[in-house]
Amino acid sequence: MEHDAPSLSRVQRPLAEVVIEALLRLAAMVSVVTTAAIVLTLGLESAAFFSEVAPADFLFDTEWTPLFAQQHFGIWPLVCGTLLTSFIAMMVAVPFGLLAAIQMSEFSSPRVRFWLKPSVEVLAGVPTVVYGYVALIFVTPVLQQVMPSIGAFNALAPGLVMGLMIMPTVASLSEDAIRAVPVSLREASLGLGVGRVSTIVRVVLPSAFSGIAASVILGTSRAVGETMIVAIAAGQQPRLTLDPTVPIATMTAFIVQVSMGDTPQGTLEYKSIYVVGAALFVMTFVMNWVSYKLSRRYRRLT
Amino acid sequence: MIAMRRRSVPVGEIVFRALCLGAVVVPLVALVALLVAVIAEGVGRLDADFVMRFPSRIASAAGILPALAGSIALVLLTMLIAVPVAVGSALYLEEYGNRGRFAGVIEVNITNLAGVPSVIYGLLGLEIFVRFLALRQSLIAGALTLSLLVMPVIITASRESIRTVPNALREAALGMGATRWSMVRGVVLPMAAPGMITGSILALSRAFGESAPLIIVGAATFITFLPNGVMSSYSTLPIQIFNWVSRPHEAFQTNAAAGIVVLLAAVLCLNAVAVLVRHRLQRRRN
Amino acid sequence: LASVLLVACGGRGEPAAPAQQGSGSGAATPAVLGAEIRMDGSSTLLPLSEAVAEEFQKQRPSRVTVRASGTGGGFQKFCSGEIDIAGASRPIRPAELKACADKGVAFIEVAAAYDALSVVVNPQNSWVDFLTVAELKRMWEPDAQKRVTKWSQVRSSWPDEEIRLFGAGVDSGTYDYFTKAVVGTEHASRGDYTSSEDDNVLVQGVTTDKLALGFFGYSYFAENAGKLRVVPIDDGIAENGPGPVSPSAATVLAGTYQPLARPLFVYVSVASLARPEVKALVGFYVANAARLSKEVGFIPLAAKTSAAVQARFAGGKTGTLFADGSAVGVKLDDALRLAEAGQTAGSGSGAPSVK
Amino acid sequence: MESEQEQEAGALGMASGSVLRGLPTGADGTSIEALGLNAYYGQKQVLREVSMKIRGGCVTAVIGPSGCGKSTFIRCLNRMHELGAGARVTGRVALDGQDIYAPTVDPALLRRRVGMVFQEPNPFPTMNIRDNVLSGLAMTGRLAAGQADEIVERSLRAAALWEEVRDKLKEPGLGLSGGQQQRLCIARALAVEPDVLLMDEPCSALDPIATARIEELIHTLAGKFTIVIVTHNMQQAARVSHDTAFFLGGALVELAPTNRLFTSPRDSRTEDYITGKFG
Amino acid sequence: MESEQEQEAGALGMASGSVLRGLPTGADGTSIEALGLNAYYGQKQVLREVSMKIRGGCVTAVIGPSGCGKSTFIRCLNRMHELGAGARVTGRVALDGQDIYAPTVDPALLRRRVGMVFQEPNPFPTMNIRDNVLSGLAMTGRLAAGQADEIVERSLRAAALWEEVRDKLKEPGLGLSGGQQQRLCIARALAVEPDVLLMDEPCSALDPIATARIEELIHTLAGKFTIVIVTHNMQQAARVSHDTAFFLGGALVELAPTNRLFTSPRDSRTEDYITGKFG
Amino acid sequence: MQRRHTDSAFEAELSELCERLVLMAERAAVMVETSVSALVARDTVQARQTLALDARVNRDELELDEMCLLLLAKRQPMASDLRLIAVVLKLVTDIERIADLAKNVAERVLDLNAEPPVREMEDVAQMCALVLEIYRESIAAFATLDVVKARTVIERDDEIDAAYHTLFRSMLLQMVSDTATVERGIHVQSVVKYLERIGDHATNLAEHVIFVAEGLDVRHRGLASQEGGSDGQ
Amino acid sequence: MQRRHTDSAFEAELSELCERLVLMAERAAVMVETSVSALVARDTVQARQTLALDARVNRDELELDEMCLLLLAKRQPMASDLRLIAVVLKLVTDIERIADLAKNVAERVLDLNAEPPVREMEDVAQMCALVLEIYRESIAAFATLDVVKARTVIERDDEIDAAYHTLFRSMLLQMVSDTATVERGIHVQSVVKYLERIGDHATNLAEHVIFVAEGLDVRHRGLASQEGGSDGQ
Ligand SMILES: Nc1ncnc2c1ncn2[C@@H]1O[C@H](COP(=O)(O)OP(=O)(O)OP(=O)(O)O)[C@@H](O)[C@H]1O
Ligand SMILES: Nc1ncnc2c1ncn2[C@@H]1O[C@H](COP(=O)(O)OP(=O)(O)OP(=O)(O)O)[C@@H](O)[C@H]1O
Ligand SMILES: [Mg+2]
Ligand SMILES: [Mg+2]
Ligand SMILES: O=P([O-])([O-])[O-]
Repeated sequence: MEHDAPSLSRVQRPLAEVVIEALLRLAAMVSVVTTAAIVLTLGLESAAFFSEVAPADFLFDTEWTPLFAQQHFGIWPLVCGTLLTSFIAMMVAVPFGLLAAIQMSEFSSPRVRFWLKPSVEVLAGVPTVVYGYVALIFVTPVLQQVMPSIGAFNALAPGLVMGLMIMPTVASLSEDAIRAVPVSLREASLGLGVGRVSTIVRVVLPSAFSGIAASVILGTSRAVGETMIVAIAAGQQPRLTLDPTVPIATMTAFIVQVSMGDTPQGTLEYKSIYVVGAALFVMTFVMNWVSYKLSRRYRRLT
Repeated sequence: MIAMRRRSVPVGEIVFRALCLGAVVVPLVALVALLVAVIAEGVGRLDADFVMRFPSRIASAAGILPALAGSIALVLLTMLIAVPVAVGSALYLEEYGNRGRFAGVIEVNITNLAGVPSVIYGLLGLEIFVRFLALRQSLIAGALTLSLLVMPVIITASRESIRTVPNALREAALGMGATRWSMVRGVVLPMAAPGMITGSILALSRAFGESAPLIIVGAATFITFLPNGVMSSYSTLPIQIFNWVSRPHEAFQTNAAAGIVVLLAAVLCLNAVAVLVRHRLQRRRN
Repeated sequence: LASVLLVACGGRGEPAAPAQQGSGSGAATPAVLGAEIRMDGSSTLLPLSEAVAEEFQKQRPSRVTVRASGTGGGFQKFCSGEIDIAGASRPIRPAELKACADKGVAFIEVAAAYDALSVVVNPQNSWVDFLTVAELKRMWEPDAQKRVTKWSQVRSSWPDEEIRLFGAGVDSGTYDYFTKAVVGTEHASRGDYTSSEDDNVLVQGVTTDKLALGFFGYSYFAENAGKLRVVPIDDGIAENGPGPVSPSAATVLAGTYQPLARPLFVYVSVASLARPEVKALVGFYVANAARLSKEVGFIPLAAKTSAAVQARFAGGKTGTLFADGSAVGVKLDDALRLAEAGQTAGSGSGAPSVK
Repeated sequence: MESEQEQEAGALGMASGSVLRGLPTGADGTSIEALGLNAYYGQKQVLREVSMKIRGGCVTAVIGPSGCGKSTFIRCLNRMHELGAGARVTGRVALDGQDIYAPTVDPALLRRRVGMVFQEPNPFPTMNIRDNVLSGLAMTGRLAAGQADEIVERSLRAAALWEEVRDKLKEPGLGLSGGQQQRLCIARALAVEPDVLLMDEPCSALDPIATARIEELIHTLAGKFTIVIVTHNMQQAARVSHDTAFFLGGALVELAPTNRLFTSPRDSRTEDYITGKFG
Repeated sequence: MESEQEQEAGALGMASGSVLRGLPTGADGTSIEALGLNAYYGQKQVLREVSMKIRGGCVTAVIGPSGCGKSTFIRCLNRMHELGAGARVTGRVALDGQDIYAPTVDPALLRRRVGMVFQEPNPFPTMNIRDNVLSGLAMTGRLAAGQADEIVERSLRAAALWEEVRDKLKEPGLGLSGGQQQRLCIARALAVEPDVLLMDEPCSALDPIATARIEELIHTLAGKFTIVIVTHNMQQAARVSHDTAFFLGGALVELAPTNRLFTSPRDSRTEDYITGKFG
Repeated sequence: MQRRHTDSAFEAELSELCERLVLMAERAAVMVETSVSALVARDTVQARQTLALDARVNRDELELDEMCLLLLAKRQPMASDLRLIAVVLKLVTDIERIADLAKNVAERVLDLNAEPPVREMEDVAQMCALVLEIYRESIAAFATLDVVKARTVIERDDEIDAAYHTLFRSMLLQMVSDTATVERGIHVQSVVKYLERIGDHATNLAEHVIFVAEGLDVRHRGLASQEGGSDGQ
Repeated sequence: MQRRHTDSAFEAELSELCERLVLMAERAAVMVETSVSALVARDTVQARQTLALDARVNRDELELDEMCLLLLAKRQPMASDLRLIAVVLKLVTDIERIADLAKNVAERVLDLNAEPPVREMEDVAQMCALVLEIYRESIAAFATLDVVKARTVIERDDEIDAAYHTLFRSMLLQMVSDTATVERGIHVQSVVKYLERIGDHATNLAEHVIFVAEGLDVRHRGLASQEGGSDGQ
């Protein structure tokens, strides 16, 4: 029975295999290194910042004037500005995004959806500097017609435009989540004699809930991290207000504002943009993480 | 027998559908209005001169040549750095990395990186490339920063694309005695390429329109020349637009609008290409 | 691939015209251009620097970048040798002087033009007729933060409405100068106002807001004169002219627009001057500053002063005339005269002398 | 054809008490009759002039090769077909004589009378077992306050699931095994008290044990409901049904008592199909 | 057990020329022997002390309930099992007496001798038919320049596909029907000239016609190759194989000549399984 | 068969099949009993009753065949189930044949009753009792799939053969000695022959029981083992 | 059966099954032929040959049964295929029985040859030729699933019965007239009876052919149609 069977043994793994794997592993490390570098830079500069400023001031002061004579380091005005614009943006993005997602997944033929989805996604692809321009040049004047008291810089206009920008994120991810709801669930509901709207509201949307929530949180994270629109159109004045008609400053806008004047390394101003960056990073990180977990859940669920 | 007669017209359904339709139509109308407005504002300025000229204090004489050239150079450089690393990284994670706890960490890590605000990358680039590596405000510093920024986009797209390659194909290749790399090169890469290309183009488009991190790592606002090397200073189209938007003179707003038309044309073209590639990919898969 | 796509797409809107020679003629031959000339610093001075760079480019193709990080930022880079030319809307400070000295950076200080810091309000603002320096101080001093928020708190006859302030960013020389001139201490002001390096933010802010008040360089006012109303300033010093004075070339040159008139400078690194293209550029700058100043909204130096400056540059005189930092109200001519008399600071005190 | 069905069912020599023949039938159940039914997807015709009578209270199996229109046919019986893009129907379907395609008929009301069970078990993932059972009533606003518990128990008992889930009614429906999930879906369909139950390959996603349970359940439901079941497992059709309809290319080829159809089909196309002559 | 197999195969009363018995066997094909084989996924043991001899040149079918370790078993035969995360093997598998788990054995070389065909037809979508056939050789860098055409034709002929595709070798493999795709995959596996062919439910994704073709192909391949086929269709196992192994809970319960196993199994667990007593 | 089929309907169908077969077999047994008792009692009415019973057994045959076909079509039976159904297909023929033989006996009875009695029929009745005992034994073996009982049945066939030969001989002697009895003697011989055939069918039944229970085909046993080695082409 | 099975192996197996059955039937026919020709020629050797042939037919029975079981296990046959296999399961019993009857004839031949000739056997040979013709007709009907032929076979069973009765009567008369011929006469009557039985089995075969071809069970036809109406519980 021993016909000359070819040997199954080989002395060594081919060198090319080893080299390629090493190279690829190196590439994979880049992202880890990037995260580490972000944490490290933000962390080190923030630590330096807190060696000069009491963390309590940072957390409990209500004014943010690190560059001025009367220095205050309360992060809240920036956070407040950030949340205000983000909130306005989400007030636009969530209803529009969600309804658009329903329109695309439930009421559009595949052909229409084929054109609709990329068209809507174009809204997210428009460079933010363009949106900033639009907010400042087109939207604010329109708003001033309606509300004469609104400032040339305000939270409302960039918020609205940002909502337009984020809407596709919400729409697209929600649509994915809604479409991931098996057709059979809809049919099961329709087959029970339930109407279409009830089916969508009571069966489809709850089933897609975690995916939708993930999209909303991710959208919020985008809004929080968005820079140019608010830098151009929101004014650059940190203040603790919920009034959308007055100029405010967001965390990102502050960073850009300081960066536009080339800030000398080592100064408190320099450190202050890093500490704001760190706060921004933490906020978005938490949101991204929650969104990730939720989206994983809907993938598992369906 | 139960009656099957309809009792009333479902008003709720009609309203709901109208709302849904509105939710798609209104933003698209807004987009179109925006395009029309910007074009109306900027198209008058748009001519060959505008594209071929250098910036000027006189709005009507100003052009976007160095900004456009800078953008192209920057984006190409970015792609040159980001695509190989990102694709390699995606390949490693999907094809080599053992899918244990570590992979979960990387997964979260990359998802998170994709959501980190761009200004943070700016801060990172400023600290690491501009200062620590002393690359100053050069093209390469900008490109490296943007690379880090777009890498998660490409990695995610590539991984998704790699994941759509059925495991059965890998096993088929391995089952015929292929080594891992020959399997990856022969089977996975050709199949995943369109997805990778789509992701890369979208990343390209994103890099093209990005401005915040470049402000932080120091793109120039007024530049009289075209980049001639990786250490060259540079400006980019979005920065130029931002610069014009920031000028109190009306004529410059018009310039900004014209610049935006060019920028949008480029970005929308890139998006369209990405959609087309994705579409062909899907058609091939059916 | 990407670049082909990019060019193809970008070109779709444009007729494929042959490269026409515009203002950037000669740009197509970068090989002969030499190294970059980096200008940075004052954003106030930016229009002038850009104009100079642009005009110089027409004469001699070269690689010039102009950034506007603000005067302070500019000096930071200048003293660490990163840039060749720093624009400044105030004289160099002692600390910056020392930084330059530490790094071995010698420089020539060139006065470029005058600027008049302009305080502006919205044209619809009917109540502000003029402002005294004391009133400005009340508005802007650090203690005003969170306290002086109503027009009526500045002058009781004014309306009991919110006052919205716009001012230059803290990196700018404009800010430094304004605080020193108005508050008395450099870099001391309230923090709760819209502070931006981006002058458009300020112009737009005041243009569209009836309750706004802002200050910035004269050129920005001049460009937007129709949308803004400049406020006359009364410094309360009789010899600077009685009563409120509005900024203009005349009042500045006459020395009556005080304390907000100021000279603008460029600082040139001596080391960079060794490069012919830099030397040529600065020479061009000095020679054309007057003409271009007028064009971009600055107030040119008087011919006599200008000649003195050119002479100083030609003579390679290093160091600053203002070793003790910016002196509000000091007149440039006086300073130059003093310098002529050999009492220049800087070359002796800090900077290594250059022959 | 109708007459043949009934005649044969009665005339067969075997005692009707036999287990092998012993599927109960409820002669007075709701009957369905298709008359010249055509169905289309856009330009494509997928049902051609289908005329057949489904006996009330009986189980009718629909078999045929993949793509022959089985699913489409039963989806025409409760107007689910028309939900697809470009889907269209001509012809008549009469439910106890009433045309379900008449313009005055509300499809939602129709579907309450003609329930449906699908290939994959699909309990609503966001609901617990109890809510799943009640979902049909709750979502159509017909759930009377005090009756819920009774309906839940009755439906689950009817679906032979009560004993297995009585102690975990508040747990999510997705926590059940595949076969239990499918019975839950049947319970859900039964809760709205339909007259007819359509089942589209209800066992094809289940393992043999779960399949056996569902088949048993169909046995106990037969007689109380009119059941139409699509299956591509001929043995299953032979096991669970009184009548079997064989479709080919969108047309009805043969409808006959099940026991006859699988041992002695009349039409040579049926013979060819069930003996495996496809080529 | 081995002796029983061979003895029975010879001793059965029926003439060996009969079609019903007529699977050719190649007595000198490559044999495989598992000895005390255990396989694990992490902590979970999925194969328990499996010892069985697979006769060279014969078709051996592996049957058993879902999750009993059928796939795992055949994946242990060409070391595909170890590709899974946390997968581990102990015990011996001898290919013609040579231990394939010896540390010096290169799995890639092993797999060239022990080919595999999977459940879903999986031609490489980016390659045309010709390249698919050649892919194994190309990816292992063994494709000699002049031989390509000959190898393509030989492999496709062996997979009974040549006549159908000879005129469209440059067309994509995915353009073929499911059954043709599966035969293409078999051709691809044959191109690297293996001695053993492992098939994991090769027909479960195919329609009856395609299934019949593949079974026919297995008939013609039997004798030239040693074939191990996993199937959950007992009838299929009965149709295509010489020997059948029944697995339960990761252990081998019975290995016997196919004709005996399905009509008169020895082990009561086999009897219970094939007669449908699972509960 | 300790474990039950997962599909309880299948389980029920299989046991119904067995029960129906046993019932049919018992009907045939009754026919045999009645026919021989008619012979002994020269009871024409009873003989006619036997004839009438045959129709029922015939219907049993048709129905059981149909049941088997349906089970094969529905259930894809394997192993013992398959053997059982195949065997039932064969056994109905045997049992129907037994009924036919009983009918034949009854027909002979009618013929005999038309003539004067030819002899005492006690010994025939005894043989019939033996045949019935063995036949019923085989039915019981089938009902319980009792292999031991089945083997006994097969062995006891010799007893029947012995009884047959005794009776056949005795009748022959009578016929040779008295020509007048030839025609009636032939009828009696036929009856005895029929009983012997019934015994053969009982043996068949028992052989099939062993096949169902053990998967072992014991028919033509001697022959199979004789030839197995020599004829393996 | 114009169209072929998609699975050509199944097709081949089914036709092999039919061929094997036809072969077996033909073997049985040969046995019948030989045995009767031995009877006519008083040829003991030929009679023994017949006996020897039986083993082969017995093996056929076992093998065909096994083939049927395997086909049922492998192929899930339906409709005509299922009917065919079920029928083959039954027919092998019939054919085996025919072979047994031929064997019985041969045994009678041996018995007869031990005595002087009792009468001319030409008429028995004629009856045998008739039986064989009809039997072979039924085999042919099976091989081609020819329903028309099958019906002819069923109808022609009466011819056999007529021949049987004629021969039976003639032998009876001889026995009554000559006591010495009683024993041998009984042997001859047995042979004639056996031939009649073979005719019955041929009828069975034909009935089954109709069942396979048309799905129509024509056994006990008169009875079924008689009772169908009355007995529908
Ligand atoms: N949404 C659709 N759009 C277009 N054609 C369709 C659609 N759904 C089904 N079809 C086509 O209609 C025909 C009938 O489909 P149907 O689903 O009724 O078949 P089926 O008999 O149920 O098949 P299967 O056994 O595969 O479920 C098929 O040819 C199919 O391709
Ligand atoms: N990647 C894996 N990780 C952990 N457990 C696994 C993995 N793959 C399979 N198993 C487990 O190993 C056992 C055997 O799996 P295997 O795939 O060999 O079964 P199988 O008999 O082929 O079943 P099937 O008929 O469903 O294909 C199962 O219990 C399964 O749950
Ligand atoms: Mg279907
Ligand atoms: Mg498996
Ligand atoms: O930018 P400044 O001129 O104000 O320093």
